[in-house]
Amino acid sequence: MSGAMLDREKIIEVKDLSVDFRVKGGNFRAVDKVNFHIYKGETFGLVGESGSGKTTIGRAIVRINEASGGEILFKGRRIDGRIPPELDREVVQKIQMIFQDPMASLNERAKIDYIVSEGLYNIRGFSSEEERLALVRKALLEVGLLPEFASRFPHEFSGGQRQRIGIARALIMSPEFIIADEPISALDVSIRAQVLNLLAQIQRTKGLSLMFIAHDLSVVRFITDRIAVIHLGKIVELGDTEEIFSRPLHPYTRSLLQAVPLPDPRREKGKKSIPYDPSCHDYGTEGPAWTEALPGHFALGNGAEIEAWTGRYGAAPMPKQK
Amino acid sequence: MARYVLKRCLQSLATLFIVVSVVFLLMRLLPLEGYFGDGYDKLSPEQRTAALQRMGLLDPWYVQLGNFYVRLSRGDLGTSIIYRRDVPVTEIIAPRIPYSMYFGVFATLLALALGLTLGVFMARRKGQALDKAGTAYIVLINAMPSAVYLLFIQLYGTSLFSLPILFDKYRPNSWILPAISLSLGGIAGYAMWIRRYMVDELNKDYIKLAKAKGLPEKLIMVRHVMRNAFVPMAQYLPAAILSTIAGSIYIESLYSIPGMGGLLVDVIQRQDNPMVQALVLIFSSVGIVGLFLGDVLMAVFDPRIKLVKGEGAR
Amino acid sequence: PKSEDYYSVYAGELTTLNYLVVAAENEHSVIANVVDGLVEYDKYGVLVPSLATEWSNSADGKTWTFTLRKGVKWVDNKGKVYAEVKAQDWVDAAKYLFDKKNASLTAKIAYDVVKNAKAYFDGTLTDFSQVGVKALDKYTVQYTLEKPVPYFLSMLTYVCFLPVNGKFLAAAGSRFGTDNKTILYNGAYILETFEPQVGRTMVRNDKYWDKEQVYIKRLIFKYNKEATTLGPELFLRGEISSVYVPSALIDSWMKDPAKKAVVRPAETSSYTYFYAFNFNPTFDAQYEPDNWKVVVNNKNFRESIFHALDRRAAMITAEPYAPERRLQNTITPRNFVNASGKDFVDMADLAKYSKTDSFNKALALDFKAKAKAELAGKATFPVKIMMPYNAGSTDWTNRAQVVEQQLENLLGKDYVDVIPVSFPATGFLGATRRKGNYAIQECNWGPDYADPETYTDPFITGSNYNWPEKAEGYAQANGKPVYENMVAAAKAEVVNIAKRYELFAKAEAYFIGEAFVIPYAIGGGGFQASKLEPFSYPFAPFGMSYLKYKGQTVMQKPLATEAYNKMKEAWDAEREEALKKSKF
Amino acid sequence: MSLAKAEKILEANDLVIKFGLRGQTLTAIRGASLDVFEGETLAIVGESGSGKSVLTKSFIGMLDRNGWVDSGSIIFEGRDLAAFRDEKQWLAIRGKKISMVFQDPMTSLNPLKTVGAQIAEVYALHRGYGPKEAAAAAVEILGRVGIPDAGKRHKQYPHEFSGGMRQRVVIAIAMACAPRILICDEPTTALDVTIQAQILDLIRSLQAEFGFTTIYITHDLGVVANVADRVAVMYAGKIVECGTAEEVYYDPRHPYTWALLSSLPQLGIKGKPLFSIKGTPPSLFKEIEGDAFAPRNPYALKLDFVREPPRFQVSPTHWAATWLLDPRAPKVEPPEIIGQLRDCGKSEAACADLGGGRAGR
Amino acid sequence: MSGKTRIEAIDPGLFEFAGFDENASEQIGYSDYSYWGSTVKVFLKNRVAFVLLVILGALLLFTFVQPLLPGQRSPTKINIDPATSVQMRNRAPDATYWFGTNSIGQDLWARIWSGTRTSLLIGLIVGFFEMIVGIVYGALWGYVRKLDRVLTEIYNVLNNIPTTIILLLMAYILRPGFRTMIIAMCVTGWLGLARFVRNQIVIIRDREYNLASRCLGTPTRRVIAKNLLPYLVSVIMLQTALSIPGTMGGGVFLTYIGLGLPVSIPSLGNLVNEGRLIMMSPELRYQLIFPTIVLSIITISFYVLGNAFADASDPRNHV
Ligand SMILES: Nc1ncnc2c1ncn2[C@@H]1O[C@H](COP(=O)(O)OP(=O)(O)OP(=O)(O)O)[C@@H](O)[C@H]1O
Ligand SMILES: Nc1ncnc2c1ncn2[C@@H]1O[C@H](COP(=O)(O)OP(=O)(O)OP(=O)(O)O)[C@@H](O)[C@H]1O
Ligand SMILES: [Mg+2]
Ligand SMILES: [Mg+2]
Repeated sequence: MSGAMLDREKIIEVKDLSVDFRVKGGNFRAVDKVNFHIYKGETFGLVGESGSGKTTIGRAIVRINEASGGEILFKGRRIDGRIPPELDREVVQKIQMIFQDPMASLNERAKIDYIVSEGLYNIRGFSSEEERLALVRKALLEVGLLPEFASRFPHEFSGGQRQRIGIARALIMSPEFIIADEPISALDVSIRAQVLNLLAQIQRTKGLSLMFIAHDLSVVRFITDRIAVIHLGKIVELGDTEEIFSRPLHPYTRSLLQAVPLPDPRREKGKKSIPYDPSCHDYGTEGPAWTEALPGHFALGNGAEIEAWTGRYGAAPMPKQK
Repeated sequence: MARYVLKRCLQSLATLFIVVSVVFLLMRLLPLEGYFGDGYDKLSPEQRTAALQRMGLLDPWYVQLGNFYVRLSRGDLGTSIIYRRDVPVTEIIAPRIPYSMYFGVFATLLALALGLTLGVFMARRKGQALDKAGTAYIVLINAMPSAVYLLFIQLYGTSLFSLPILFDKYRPNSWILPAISLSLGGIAGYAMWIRRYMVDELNKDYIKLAKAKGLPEKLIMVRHVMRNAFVPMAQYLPAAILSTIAGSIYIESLYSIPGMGGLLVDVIQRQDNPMVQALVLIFSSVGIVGLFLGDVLMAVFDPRIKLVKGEGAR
Repeated sequence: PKSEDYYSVYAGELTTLNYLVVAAENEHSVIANVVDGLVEYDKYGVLVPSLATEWSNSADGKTWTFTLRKGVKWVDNKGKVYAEVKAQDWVDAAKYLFDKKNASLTAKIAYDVVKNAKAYFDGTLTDFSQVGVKALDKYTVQYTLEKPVPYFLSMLTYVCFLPVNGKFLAAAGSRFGTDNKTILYNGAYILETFEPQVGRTMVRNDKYWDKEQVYIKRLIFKYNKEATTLGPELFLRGEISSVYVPSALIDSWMKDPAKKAVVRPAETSSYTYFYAFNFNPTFDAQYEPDNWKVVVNNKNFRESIFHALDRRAAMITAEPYAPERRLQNTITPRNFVNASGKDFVDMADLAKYSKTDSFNKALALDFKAKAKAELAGKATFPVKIMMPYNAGSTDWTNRAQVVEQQLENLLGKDYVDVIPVSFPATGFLGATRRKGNYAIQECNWGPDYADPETYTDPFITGSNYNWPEKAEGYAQANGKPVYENMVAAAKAEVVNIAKRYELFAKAEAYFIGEAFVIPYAIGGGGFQASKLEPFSYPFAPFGMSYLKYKGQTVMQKPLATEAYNKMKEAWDAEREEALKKSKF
Repeated sequence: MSLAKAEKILEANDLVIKFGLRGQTLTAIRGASLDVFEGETLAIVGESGSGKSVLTKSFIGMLDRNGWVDSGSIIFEGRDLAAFRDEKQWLAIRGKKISMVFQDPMTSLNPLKTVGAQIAEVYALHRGYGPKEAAAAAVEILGRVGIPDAGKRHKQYPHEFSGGMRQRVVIAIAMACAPRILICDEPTTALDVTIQAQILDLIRSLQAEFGFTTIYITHDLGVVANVADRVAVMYAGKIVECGTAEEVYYDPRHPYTWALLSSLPQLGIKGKPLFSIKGTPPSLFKEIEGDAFAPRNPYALKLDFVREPPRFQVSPTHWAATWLLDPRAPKVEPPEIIGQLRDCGKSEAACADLGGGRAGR
Repeated sequence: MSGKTRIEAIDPGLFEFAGFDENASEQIGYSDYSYWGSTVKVFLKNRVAFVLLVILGALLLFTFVQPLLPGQRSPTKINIDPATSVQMRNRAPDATYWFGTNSIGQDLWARIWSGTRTSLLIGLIVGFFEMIVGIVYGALWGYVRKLDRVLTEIYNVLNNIPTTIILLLMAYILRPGFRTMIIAMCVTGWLGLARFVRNQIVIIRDREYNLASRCLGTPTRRVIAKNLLPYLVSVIMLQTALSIPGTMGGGVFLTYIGLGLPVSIPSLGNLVNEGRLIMMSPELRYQLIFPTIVLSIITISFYVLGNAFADASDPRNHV
């Protein structure tokens, strides 16, 4: 599997990305030298607790947040910093974002019609009004909404429907890469399922690449192929989804995993949460490094740690490369 | 913090510099005749030149501006050229500040006390008679020409309560009406804003928690809502107070209060440049300091705000 | 006589007390009471000794020598004696006055007559001893003039001939006269307190040489910017002793018997008001200045307006009661000067105008017809008449409308189109008259000294009133217009005063006859409620004598109109006597 | 704990709660009945808008201004809370006897007052403590809810606390007067999973310590499994199923409960669509005929559209309101996924895979 | 818990599956909502506002109809008493002169309506101008971060330069008149609105839906027009509604400075000001009271209507 992956086309590459925010005393580093890539057609999960920098990474890719270090490549071309207008237009079209809060991410004073076709106006993605209307229809139908909704206002919709409108707005641009930033955490269970299904289905049928941001591992497991776990602006672990679930290495990942509540009263009752305590690391003598601990499974830790973590699963760590 | 203050100060100084310079140049655009008032016709051209020379108005503008700043750097605001010829500007302005200040502070306090009380009660009894009456008052104050009702207040107020018409610093009862008149607008303004902010605040989630705690409504109002509603007002308060200190043109002239009100308009019309410059300097500084204090006050009341971010909400 | 204290409100604060520089009435109203000059007027307008006890004029009329009163003291605002008034004080004052640096606004009046003063002012002469002011000894002042000036004595009551203590002046430096502590007093009153924008108090000067003639002990002035609005109310509440009743209120006061009982006419002044035809139109093209130039040079056109203007209708806007009291048919007002018992306005041809109202419907229409005929093809009708008014004055604003409608109704809208244009109070004259930015405008002029010459100034080349020298067809052989030659002739007559006046009257009559201006009114007037006794202060139709409180009393009750009129009659009669007896 | 012996602490009977809205009347609670037993943790689940919050808010008299209890009763300590008309009456209940923790810790605290002061306020109010005593008590309770360094941090402002810590503060406020009932209205929805787990632990341990009764509101059945002794499932203003946690998870009877459980991503199979409830809840403005869930229910009977189902008792502690339980109804097997859960309840091995969408390998 | 379930007789046919229509369940509950419809509805519910709207409407209609009515006098005509051929000064209201005459005999009735016309026109034009400039400036200021520094500085400078200086300069340059008056009022009038709009926009500019638009590459112009301004409709309307009456009374100072209207164009502000001068004499007070009443009615109406509209256009109040 990992062999096949090597030749897969990378749609997004993030190299040593750092994002700083200017705050009181000086700079606050929200994202710290993050590395990962996303293959064409895969769903990539980004998990981590609130404030760990997930959104910031996503926004850096869509260029709402400025990268203060490192680079972001889209299909091999650098898209951070100043870019030529043609590329800009392409990126605007090809990379789309779905937002967390379906209540806040739709313009309440615009009709669905406008909201959905807003991107089209910007890239002049239609030649006639009829074509635009047809595209809107199609997009609405794709996300399971009735075309006549186009003439209504957002507040007439339920959360799930609104989130689907947000998805339609992204889809109409025929993007190649979608960043979904916690698209379901503001929704209740039943609607959550609708949206998850929709995303999974779209990703599959259109062969899109998807970056799925969440803090709930159970959701991420359902939808993603690979996962990166991020903690305080640093990616601490990255690998295939099932690999991470079956052999979590970093203690933070493990704490995240066990925190997922199970719909099983008997087992849940006995459960005790194990919070992640960063002081469990001993980086006094050797600092952590980004290591491929197991094939295709990276973790942030020093040599001793990696050995201990992998040893737990009876596997030997990957030999050091480079 | 210190860096922020320094930065803000520098920024303010830059603004001040631009304002003062622009005003300086604008004043120079006014026709030279204006410096002679009605005496113009009786003067010979030689006399006019002599007078202009004396006022330093015959130099090129940049020399004049340069001179102004050189003198300013020495703390010298110059002497009045027309308004009160040869009297140092500071000497003219200084004695007036206290009057406007006393009235300003008193009226502001009165306005705050009455306005806030009214607003709080209006918010508590939203939609009820008191709220409606308060709204009517606010509307009336805003809608009626103040020049009319202020004069009525003066005439009937003084005869009804047998108060003196003119202000006399030695007669305490002559302070009453002007201070009240001065606060009328403020009362309406503060009542309106505090009411609006309180209604906003009442819709917030933490009120729910306070209620769930079992706090009676009165305590919620007093301990939570009022204070929080005051915060957005805090930002504008210093500027508002400072601007009342700058004096009210009309009220001061009605009651003969020797304050700052109308002084600026007066000296601009008479083209007394040094006076204009000094007043603009004072008023702009006051305005800019008001903005700054507003931010500081906000930060004092609202622990979330630290005076750090580059762009404060101005 | 016994007198109460005097209370008053005022709206304009003093700009300075430096009497050697200021020229405005506002400041003079204080200065006149605190500093005395060489001579003064009595209550009938007769020159009497003041600080000079006697004086003489040289045979050539150019040198005046004054002997000073002894023991007159300069005191400070506490009444403490500073020095004695001596001859050198006049020399020091002149030195200050003629120093260009000090930018005195009254210097011109003095350097126009005093020998070498102009040269000294301009800097061409540096030796002050050559200037015609000298202290011959401690008590003798001598003025030498450029040429004989028959009215020189009357000039001496003006600020530019007041004395100053040189030592004090030097010590005060640029602070001289900036407040009540930086001047010295030798007049009837001392400015005891002076708080700008609050008020001022004048108290009787105990060291005054003529203090028996000063009856009001204290004059208390309070500042109020809205004095015109509040004054009447303050008077009714008994807080002030006198107030001017604005024209807007006069109706209602007259209707209320209680109020009517306290109202009386206010004195008129010697300011002269006239409507000027502009011969140098520079106004905006939209008002057709070229067309105006054509019509204004047509005498018939001017006459048609001259006779069409209903001055009474216009005056009602300012003086709704007894408008006639202020109307005047000449430029120089009646009662200004007289010679051998004959008032100036009754001399020569001027008598023809002074007795008849210029407003004459039939004549106006007559001239209109003539003008139309003459101007046919040369000018377009209706003629646009751009008439500026001062938006700061309600009366003027009203008057502009009245005049517009009155002229248009009488002459027909096909003939004239009067266009009132509003201008701000600040810089009003600069924007209008002085620039020639008008067609017809209401103008005024105040006299500087007691001679009809003073009223010719606005119409002489170099002035900026209405440029009559540009009128077509009036140039004479010497290139000067007729009027100016007539004035020059009058000015040259310095010995025979009656003759001189006669000549001036002729010139003025000519000027009016050619309809260069439409005489309109005298200043002052209106109504006031006042406890001040009228006709008891030093009277003069010019300068600042009439601003003095010396000799006046504050009565228990204000005078009503009738009582006032009676007093006026009596005064008029007494004055005639007094003038006859006067030796100057 | 044995529920049979437990005392009823609160009892809502046929509660109908209405709101006036845009001139119309909205019936948010349509005859809900609920018993709460002393010392238990009762979870109320249901999707958004089902009326969970409204129901519990009515227990402390905090309905929004436009709402009122139309009929029914709420019996607590022998008094009918539904009959309270005066705010003053509530003051004896609110905070003192029944406390509430709200969903969003970010906005539930007054941003301008120190955390300590906000807690101390409760002590001063309900216990009559003096300022010093109250402050000390606040520090203590802060420590109890697991705020490190409580002695110092009580002087800080809410914004200086993280979301999880703020929620602890809110819980501390609710706990301050040792209430008999603690209502937690979605206390962890806004928090991320790790913190959610900590908060759940905290509530549980506090409950063990203080022995209060908890009513827990959530729409996340995973969370419910963690905390609840009993579960009430709510739909469109009605309780549709109620039983012990185990009964509801392992043997759910109402199709709505099935649907809720099925849509858990933990139960989803990778590559296949997750089960989801179609459509939207009914408009509460209209009179609802029959079973409110019927239009979205694939198992709906024709009867469901005309007749409201009564309660069918499944066990002494378990009932459901669905016609499917009527003996005359066709037998329906719950969906397969639900079956898995049941198996899970029986053996550990069967649910080794739970905890995330399993790979469809 | 209620123990037994009563078994009643129910048609067995009903115990059949009903079938399931996915689309039907997707329909949304309420859809009869229209934004403007609700706005109007809420607005009309405010009875005071409604009454004032009617009054204002009638007043407006009347001001424009008045000159067409029979027997109306010109507002500038000085009426001469034929008996004395003197101006009919200060005539108290009577059958001929309904509101009396002023101090030079002009018909106050005609003047008030003509003044109302002028003032309203000025108010509307100025209000409109202030709205445009204020919104454009405020929107750019609030939304385009790069411009913040510059626009803030410009604002601060303009805000601190005494308006009197600018007006005085204008008075030297421009001729007084209708146009000048409007220009003078517009010079600095928009500053307040600009700042207000800016503050509002700062509050909403970082909402997620704006980020969404940025992601979609929506140009600033359209973000402002479509995403930001619609949210400010209510407050902008309120501000504009308030600036109209503000402008109506505000001409007095301009007249004083010399930028006022020529006498041939009466305005309410000037009428009130003229009236103010004679308010000391009770029997002339009608000259003050009539224009003040009209001015106040209009001001109050705009004020209340502006507020009512702001409330009504806030969807939160569509309850
Ligand atoms: N504009 C900003 N200015 C300053 N700090 C910011 C800004 N945006 C984000 N941050 C900080 O950067 C860090 C990362 O934020 P980010 O929103 O990326 O976290 P997240 O993982 O998406 O969290 P959540 O799950 O709450 O969405 C946080 O500490 C946040 O406070
Ligand atoms: N103040 C109110 N005015 C009108 N309707 C209201 C009001 N409060 C609640 N409702 C309505 O009552 C119903 C139940 O609301 P409630 O808040 O109890 O739902 P919930 O189950 O708590 O949902 P959530 O999970 O979103 O909190 C909803 O349809 C809601 O719209
Ligand atoms: Mg995020
Ligand atoms: Mg809820």
